[in-house]
Amino acid sequence: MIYGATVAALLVIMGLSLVRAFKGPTVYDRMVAANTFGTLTVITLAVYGFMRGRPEFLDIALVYAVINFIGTIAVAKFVKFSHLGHPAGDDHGGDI
Amino acid sequence: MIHYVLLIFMAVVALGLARQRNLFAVVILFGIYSFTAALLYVVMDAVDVAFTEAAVGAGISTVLMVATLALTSTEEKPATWRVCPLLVVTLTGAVLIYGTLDMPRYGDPSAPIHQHVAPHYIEKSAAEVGPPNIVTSVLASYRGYDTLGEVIVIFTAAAGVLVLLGRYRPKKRRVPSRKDQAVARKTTTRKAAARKASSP
Amino acid sequence: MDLDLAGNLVIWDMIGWALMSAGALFAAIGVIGIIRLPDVFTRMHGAGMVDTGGAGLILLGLMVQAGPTLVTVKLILIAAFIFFTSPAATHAVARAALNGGVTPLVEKGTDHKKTKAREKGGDGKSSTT
Amino acid sequence: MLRAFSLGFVLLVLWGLLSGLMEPFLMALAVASVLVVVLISRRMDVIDHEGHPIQLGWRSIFYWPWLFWEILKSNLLIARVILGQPMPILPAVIKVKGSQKSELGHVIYGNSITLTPGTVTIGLERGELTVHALTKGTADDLKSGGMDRRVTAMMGDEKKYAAGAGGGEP
Repeated sequence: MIYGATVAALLVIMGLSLVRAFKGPTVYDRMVAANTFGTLTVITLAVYGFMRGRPEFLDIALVYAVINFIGTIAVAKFVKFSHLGHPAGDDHGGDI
Repeated sequence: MIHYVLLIFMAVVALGLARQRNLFAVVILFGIYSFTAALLYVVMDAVDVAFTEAAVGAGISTVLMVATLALTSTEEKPATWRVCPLLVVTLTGAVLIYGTLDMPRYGDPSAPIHQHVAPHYIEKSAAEVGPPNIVTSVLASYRGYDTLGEVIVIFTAAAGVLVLLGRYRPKKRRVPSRKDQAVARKTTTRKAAARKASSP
Repeated sequence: MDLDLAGNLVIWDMIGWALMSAGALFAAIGVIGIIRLPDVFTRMHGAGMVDTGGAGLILLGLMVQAGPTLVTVKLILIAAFIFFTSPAATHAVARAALNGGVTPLVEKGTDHKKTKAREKGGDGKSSTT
Repeated sequence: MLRAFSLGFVLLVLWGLLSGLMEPFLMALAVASVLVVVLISRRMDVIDHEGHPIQLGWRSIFYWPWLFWEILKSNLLIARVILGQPMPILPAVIKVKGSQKSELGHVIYGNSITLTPGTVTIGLERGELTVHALTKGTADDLKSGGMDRRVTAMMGDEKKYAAGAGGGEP
């Protein structure tokens, strides 16, 4: 019961983080949102495993906790070193 | 219920992907798409597929796509309206949907795929192989070669990650890369200054 | 390795529920922060809330529910991974943003040295290597 | 050598905890893979005071609960800030000096700063951290140096590992 409620809440929160991933405006905003989405996926997996009474889902959550980091680092590293990270939309990098 | 929410997420992310012009943003959204896909696999009880999706979809494919982007440009060319690609995509989609019409219901025990070798695995795997988990014995013994291939894929992913995250000792730092950085920094500074001058 | 979901003391269930609700609340507020806050660097604070308060409390709640089993150990490992990787990922994004020419939005009138230096110098990249 | 043994032990315990099966065949596989990993790590030269910091020992155990408490407190603070109408934020970029001797100490300090919401480390160069603070309160809190002292105390005697001239940004 509580697990179901938590999973539902987490799904709503994931949907909210998608808003930032779409709105941008810079690539970095999307990266922050994607990283958050990954963390939320990990937690959702863990809670979902409890909800179904199948704790082996935790192994996947474990793999995801590692992979999420790798993806963010990869993007950040290449953005940093190849200097390709221009603001996606307008020129005002930080404004909404 | 959770299926539908995740499917809606995937559809929304896919639409956002199609509309996005900046290719770095596309890579990042692909990461989100892959996360959602793996979550959906777990919800549909395909735990091992979710594992592979986690390692390959979110990890190595992000790295590969970003590495490709480093070689090309980050901005997609302005879209031109073409009928042919739209036709191809629509047709493929229609064929795929038509293909699903013949499939048995999800989780149907009388489906053909559950009649062939599955009963044998369920009855004999404990005696023939050993582990208490049937999926484990299928993956590690009955389909050993397949799993070997998968493990090689994941090993490649790990190797790529190690190359990416390799530790730089100060003494091993390459000189040209520093120079490149200095040059690039100068240009970005100039760009920032120009941007500042142009904006009111 | 079975989950002790029922038959436990009710008080522990209550504690677990409270922790999980609090974690979900923190995660929600963090994401609201990511949406509301004005620029990349401030949004990172919201993301930090999801990674620490949200994830930490929910995993703690699950640990309380699972009791002293192997499941708890795995939960601790997940929490440890998130706690070790989250700052590194945040730092990587911040460095990438600085290198990409995004300057942190700073309120006028803050009396910090760095602010004045940037207003004089015209760019926020004096700290990059 | 001590570090290699300690790493092997940790890996073996991790294997046991993740698998939960204690059959002789599987344990033999565990020992074999742990040996291979430790040998490769030795060859790669990653088992040092940074890769496997056992010299921190029990002091780090006392540091964690304090850090968790700090994280919880600042979470509540930032939650109130985010829900404020309008948001009472005063973003600022400040520079603080870490009093730790080694690079590892600086990194631990920087990561602790990032883990507490309200402050994010955006630069680290030769012991000087560039920190983005969300509100004036968090900035002042950081400048008072409580966390710096805690981290330095946890690091203990780290002269052996003091940062060389080539240190700085990884």
